[in-house]
Amino acid sequence: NSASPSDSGKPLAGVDFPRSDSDFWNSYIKYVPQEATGLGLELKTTNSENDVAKLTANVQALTSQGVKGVVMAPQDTAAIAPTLSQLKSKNIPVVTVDTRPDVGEVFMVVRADNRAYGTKACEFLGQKLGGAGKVAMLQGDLASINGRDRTEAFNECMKAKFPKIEVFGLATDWKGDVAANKLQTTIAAHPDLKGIYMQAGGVFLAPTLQVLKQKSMLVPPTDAKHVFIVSNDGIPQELKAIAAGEIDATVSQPADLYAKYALFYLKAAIEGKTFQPGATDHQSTIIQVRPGVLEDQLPAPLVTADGAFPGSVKAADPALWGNQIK
Amino acid sequence: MPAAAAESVSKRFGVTVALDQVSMQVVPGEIHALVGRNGAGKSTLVSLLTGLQAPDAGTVSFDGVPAPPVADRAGWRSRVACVYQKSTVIGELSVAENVFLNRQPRRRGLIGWKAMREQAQELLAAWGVQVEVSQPASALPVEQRQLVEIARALSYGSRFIILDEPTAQLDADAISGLFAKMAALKSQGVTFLFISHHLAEVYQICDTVTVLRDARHVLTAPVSDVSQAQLVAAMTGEATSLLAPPGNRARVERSGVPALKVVELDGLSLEIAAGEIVGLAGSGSSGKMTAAETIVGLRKAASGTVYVGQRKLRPGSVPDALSAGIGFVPQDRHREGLVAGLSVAENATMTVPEKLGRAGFLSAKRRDQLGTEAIEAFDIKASGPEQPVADLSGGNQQKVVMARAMANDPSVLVLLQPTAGVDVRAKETLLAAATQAAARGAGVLIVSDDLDDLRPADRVIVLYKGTIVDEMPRGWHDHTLIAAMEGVTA
Amino acid sequence: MKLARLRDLALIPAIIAIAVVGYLVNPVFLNSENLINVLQQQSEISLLVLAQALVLIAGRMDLSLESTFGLAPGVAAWLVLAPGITHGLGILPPGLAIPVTLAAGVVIGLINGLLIVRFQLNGFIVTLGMLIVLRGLLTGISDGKTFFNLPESMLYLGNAVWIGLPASIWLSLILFTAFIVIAGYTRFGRSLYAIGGNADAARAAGIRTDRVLWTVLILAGLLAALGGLLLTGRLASVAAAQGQGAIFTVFAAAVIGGVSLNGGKGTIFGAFTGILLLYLVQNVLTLGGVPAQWIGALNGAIILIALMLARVTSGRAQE
Amino acid sequence: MKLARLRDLALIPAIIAIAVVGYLVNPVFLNSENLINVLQQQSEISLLVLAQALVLIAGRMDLSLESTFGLAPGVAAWLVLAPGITHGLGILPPGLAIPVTLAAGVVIGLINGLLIVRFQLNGFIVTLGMLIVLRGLLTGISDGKTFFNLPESMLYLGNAVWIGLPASIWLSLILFTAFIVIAGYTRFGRSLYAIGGNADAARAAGIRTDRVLWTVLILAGLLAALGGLLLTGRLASVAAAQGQGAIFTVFAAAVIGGVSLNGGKGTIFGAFTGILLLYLVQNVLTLGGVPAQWIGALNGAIILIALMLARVTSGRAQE
Ligand SMILES: Nc1ncnc2c1ncn2[C@@H]1O[C@H](COP(=O)(O)OP(=O)(O)OP(=O)(O)O)[C@@H](O)[C@H]1O
Ligand SMILES: Nc1ncnc2c1ncn2[C@@H]1O[C@H](COP(=O)(O)OP(=O)(O)OP(=O)(O)O)[C@@H](O)[C@H]1O
Ligand SMILES: [Mg+2]
Ligand SMILES: [Mg+2]
Repeated sequence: NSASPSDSGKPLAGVDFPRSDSDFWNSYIKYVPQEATGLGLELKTTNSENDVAKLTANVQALTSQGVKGVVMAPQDTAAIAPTLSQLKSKNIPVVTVDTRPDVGEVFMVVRADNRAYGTKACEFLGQKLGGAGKVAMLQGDLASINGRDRTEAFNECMKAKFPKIEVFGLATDWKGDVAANKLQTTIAAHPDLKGIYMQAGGVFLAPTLQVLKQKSMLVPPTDAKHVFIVSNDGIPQELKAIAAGEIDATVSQPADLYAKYALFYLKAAIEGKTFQPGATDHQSTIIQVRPGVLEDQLPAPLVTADGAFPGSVKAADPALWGNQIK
Repeated sequence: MPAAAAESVSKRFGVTVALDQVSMQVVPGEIHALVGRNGAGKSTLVSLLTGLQAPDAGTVSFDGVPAPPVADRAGWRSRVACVYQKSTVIGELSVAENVFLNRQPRRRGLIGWKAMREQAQELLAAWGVQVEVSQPASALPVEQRQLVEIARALSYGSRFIILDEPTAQLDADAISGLFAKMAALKSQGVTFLFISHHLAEVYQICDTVTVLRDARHVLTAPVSDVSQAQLVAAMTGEATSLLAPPGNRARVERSGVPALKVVELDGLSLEIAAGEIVGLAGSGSSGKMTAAETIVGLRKAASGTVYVGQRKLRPGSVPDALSAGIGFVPQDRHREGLVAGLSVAENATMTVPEKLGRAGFLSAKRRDQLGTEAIEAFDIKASGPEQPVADLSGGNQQKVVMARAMANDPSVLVLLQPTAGVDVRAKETLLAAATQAAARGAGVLIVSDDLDDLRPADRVIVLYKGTIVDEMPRGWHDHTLIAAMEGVTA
Repeated sequence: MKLARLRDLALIPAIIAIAVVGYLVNPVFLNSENLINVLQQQSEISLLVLAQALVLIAGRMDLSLESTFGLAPGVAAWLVLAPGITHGLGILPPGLAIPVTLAAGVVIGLINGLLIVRFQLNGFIVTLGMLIVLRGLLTGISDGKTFFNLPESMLYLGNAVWIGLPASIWLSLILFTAFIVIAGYTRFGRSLYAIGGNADAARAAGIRTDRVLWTVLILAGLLAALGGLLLTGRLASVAAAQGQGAIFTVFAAAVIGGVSLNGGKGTIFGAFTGILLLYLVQNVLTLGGVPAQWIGALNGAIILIALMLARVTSGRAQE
Repeated sequence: MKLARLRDLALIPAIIAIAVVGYLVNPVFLNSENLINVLQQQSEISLLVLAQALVLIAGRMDLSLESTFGLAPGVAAWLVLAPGITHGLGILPPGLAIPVTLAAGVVIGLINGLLIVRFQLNGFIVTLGMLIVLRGLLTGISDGKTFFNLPESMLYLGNAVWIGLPASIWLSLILFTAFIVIAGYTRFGRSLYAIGGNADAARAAGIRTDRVLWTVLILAGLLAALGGLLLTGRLASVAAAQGQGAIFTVFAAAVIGGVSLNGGKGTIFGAFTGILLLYLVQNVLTLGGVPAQWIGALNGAIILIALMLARVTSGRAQE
């Protein structure tokens, strides 16, 4: 374990990307090197393609290259425990992005609350539908924790606050064609569908709109036949679709902030700094989840066309990361 | 007490009745011949007697003891050894391992490869098979593969051995070697059931003969009590004479453009006139098969050219040879002759898609019609043109290959071992087909180890180690031909 | 032939059983709208099944089809879309999108042919390698993102309605019918069976086996590209993962439908019943509102049962 | 035998090439620590490759192995873990976790055997169905969640270090060595080749083909369960997706390593070099810091190149 300093003398940071087949994570992948340059960090990156065994292997490869700290986004929050304890034994600090490990210590968790996404989507749809009607939820893969959090929060919120809304959960494995097929079938069985919650805009946006178009159900919000759609991610296409009145809202997952603050905290950890629970300088709060685990809960705003919905921002807001991509 | 007995066994395959209440007994210490036309049910009876299949009705016993259940392979192995008609050599395994499959010599529980190779080498040497036993069996030519099977079956030490057409792929030398071994074993009290379409062989070594016809038992008698004519009559169910002597064909004029002209093809030159039948003979490894396969384009020659009429063939191209008018029967019907899963009609017409329709389309009706014609012309025993060839008996499969060769009305017909595994009557049919093709003006080249196949030939060219050593006009004597084949010049 | 024809129908009882169960689960199942939906949903992937069936009959397999399904339209989108929000090069006019898609399929088929037929590499592993390479290329050119805002021409086929039915249904039915005829009644089609059954014998019968194999591999690439184009149109986008994992379904459909992995056996009609069955099952499960965590197990169980039904009705061992 | 032995070594040049490239890319590659990491990372899946190689040699295939890899330890965890935070039934004492895992593998093998050998269903499609069913069962019992807080016994093998090397490396090496001997030097092993080469001939030679097939299918399930147990130990958890997609890698490794999909050909040692090569490639790509979106394409390209190298060095057409 030769902890060789990097050639440039800058601290060497390892970043493992969780996957490269979704728009959201690819934006994250693009932000990471930009932010690293800004913070003066040397980078080694790997990609674990949504496979925790590969993540473990990648972390081993990173440590044999002498990284001083690791940023990762384990999509399986339980299986990462042995890797965390290995890193701890080598005194390599860890920042996790997007997910919070079930066991083990990390320096900081940087995430927006996936349960909050589900709840926000539920509240928006519940209000727009006036508390009654049928809603389809395009879920991801059951084995994905983020997807599961969104599903559970959405379902719980519906049950508690809008018991008269009927929810059809459609598992899609994060696949657009599966989503289109199941949505089509659901509409055939329930032509009076009034709302759709898409758990990933990058995957589901175009297929959903296309299915609705085919069924002549894609009408402006002013029309009584309008189907209300809430998406999730905040990619540029969603913002455009909101502006065009095709969908009604999305939850903007802060890809830029994920990259920025993950590296920020990692650098701080390498430099030996520490943090305390409480408000931060970037409209978020750090909470202590359990001893040894702090979590910076980044804001993930609901985005609507006009920003009129309580707590939402306008789709045209230039601060949204989806509006900053060139 | 019979060494082996079948008591009114029956077996059907779908609509085909392969065996219908057949009973037979094999007396200990005798060589018992089982004969019958292609599809009579001989091989089916073998599969019942060796436990590969269970009879639908009836029983099998050995030494008066009922046979073991089908699942008890070891039980069967201890009672009977067999050379099956269909090859049971496993191509990917080494020759040595094929010989000792499932009874490899072991030392401390592990297979002793060296010992096994030595034993196999030794065993095969006794059969004149001098090969590197560590090579995969698929590298051996078909005759040697057959010898491997025979050597293996005889080395089990069984008291009862079944040989299903062991001689179909062998040349004269190997056959006499086999007979010598059988005689020796017989004198030690070993019992044989021997199947062959060469009736001469039956008279040469067998004591008793059983005839099957159309899945039924017809007759069992001491060989000395039945004449060859009676035997043929029992097999065919009609009183007829033996093979018509092929002698009285008109002499062929060898003038004009020859039907086939081979010039210095890897050192071999020959010409066949239109209407002429030429035999090509040679003992093991004389190169006759290789030469014939090169002519038809299955192999590419290093040098030399082949002309069909005026047309020069593209080397190594079967399509070119076929379109020039060559029709041929390949040596190994299983490997190159047939697509087992396809129907009789489809196999028989595979070389002539242009006859079945225009613009690349094929008419199934036309195909089945041609298939039906082939079934009639070659007397193929099949339930219809749509039956998969895999379900036919070996001899009938060979007739399908012949039908395929004749499908394009060839101007040159090249036949490699054309009658291997074919019954007496079918042999007649096949050779008659060749003769008729010649009568229509085709040049015919017959390449065979079976001297009977060469009899219709106008002349026989003898090959020895790749070069022509002799040429004999019709009317040769067996011994002079064999002497020439062995390289002994008169 | 008669036996083969009977075996062709082996899945019909299973399909009827599914239809009855489907109706009991939810009467909507038998609505024409729902049935049209099912036909449309399977139309794109059915072209992959068709392609795979042809390759399998000829005794080979082509795993790379699932990647062609995504890459072919992906390449077209990449070349056609203007750089900007949607990741693209914008070096070709939008009108070329369809030709480029199909050409990509052909090129992939050519590469497969080169490696398999010309260099005699193992087809399974070549196309497995190609599957990974092509999938990787799509991820690479798309940066892992979805291509949106596709030109109209790419959307047309996936969305058009011809005489009351979606165009993709028509295309799928027409192509299947055409290939039922081609496989059964043309020289090319029968040579596929001959090559798959016994390549040596086919060669000895004068069939130009190499040429036929090249043709079928290119054809397969082309069909996969067309299928991808249809899906792209229907979803109005090309996801970086388009087609991922589809090859499992494709093999399952072909094999359930009676096409042998050993070559030379099976029919195009059988393959069609195979994919239809799988999509009917999916549809019934969706309509039945089966809890998400049990869908997988049920789906697999139904496939196994259909298989056993087919075994019982055809009455012979499967290879 | 000699030819076979040469073909066994076909991948060695490719492995050496990778080692050289790896060293040039990043000298860390040849560190013993890194190499041990690679060996450990491949140890669990190498047992799947071993299992698949045995099944392939006997002329069958078992796709369900990847699901057994996850389900077997999953079932054990489910039965052993107390209900509460972790989703479990808690009806068995923790000490039974390992026996239950292995038993689950055996039971799955038995079911495969029943369907394939006894009912003579098509092996590809049976095991494909089983793959889906078993994966679905794991999702079902786990509710799609990960099992953790596993009993010590389940963690031991995946984490123990014996004589300086992780136990899973030892187990993998020992099992491969054992099966190299079994496949090459026992009647059981040779009967696998005979059955894969020509099942009728093997039967005629007195081999109890059915019994051998049962044995190998059960053995494969057992090996897959053991592999799953090792991974479970290393990750201290069973994810609902454990093993998902692994079957591709497993087939690729076996076939690159020279095991034929048509049965009767290939060696256990070859299969080992196959999986080793794939993991070395992965490791080099990781160390090389290849951009995420191009890793897939490069990975596939390297597999194709390795294949061509193997083709050139062995000098014969592949099947
Ligand atoms: N597996 C099978 N399926 C269907 N039909 C079969 C099968 N095996 C044999 N038959 C049929 O049973 C009949 C008897 O075949 P068998 O092989 O026993 O004949 P044979 O006497 O050995 O002929 P040959 O001399 O040509 O070898 C034939 O009509 C054949 O077509
Ligand atoms: N595929 C092959 N590869 C290598 N050598 C071969 C091959 N085929 C034939 N030979 C060799 O070429 C020589 C001639 O073979 P060929 O089969 O033509 O002889 P033959 O006259 O038919 O002999 P036989 O009577 O034994 O069949 C033999 O030494 C044979 O071993
Ligand atoms: Mg026979
Ligand atoms: Mg020969």
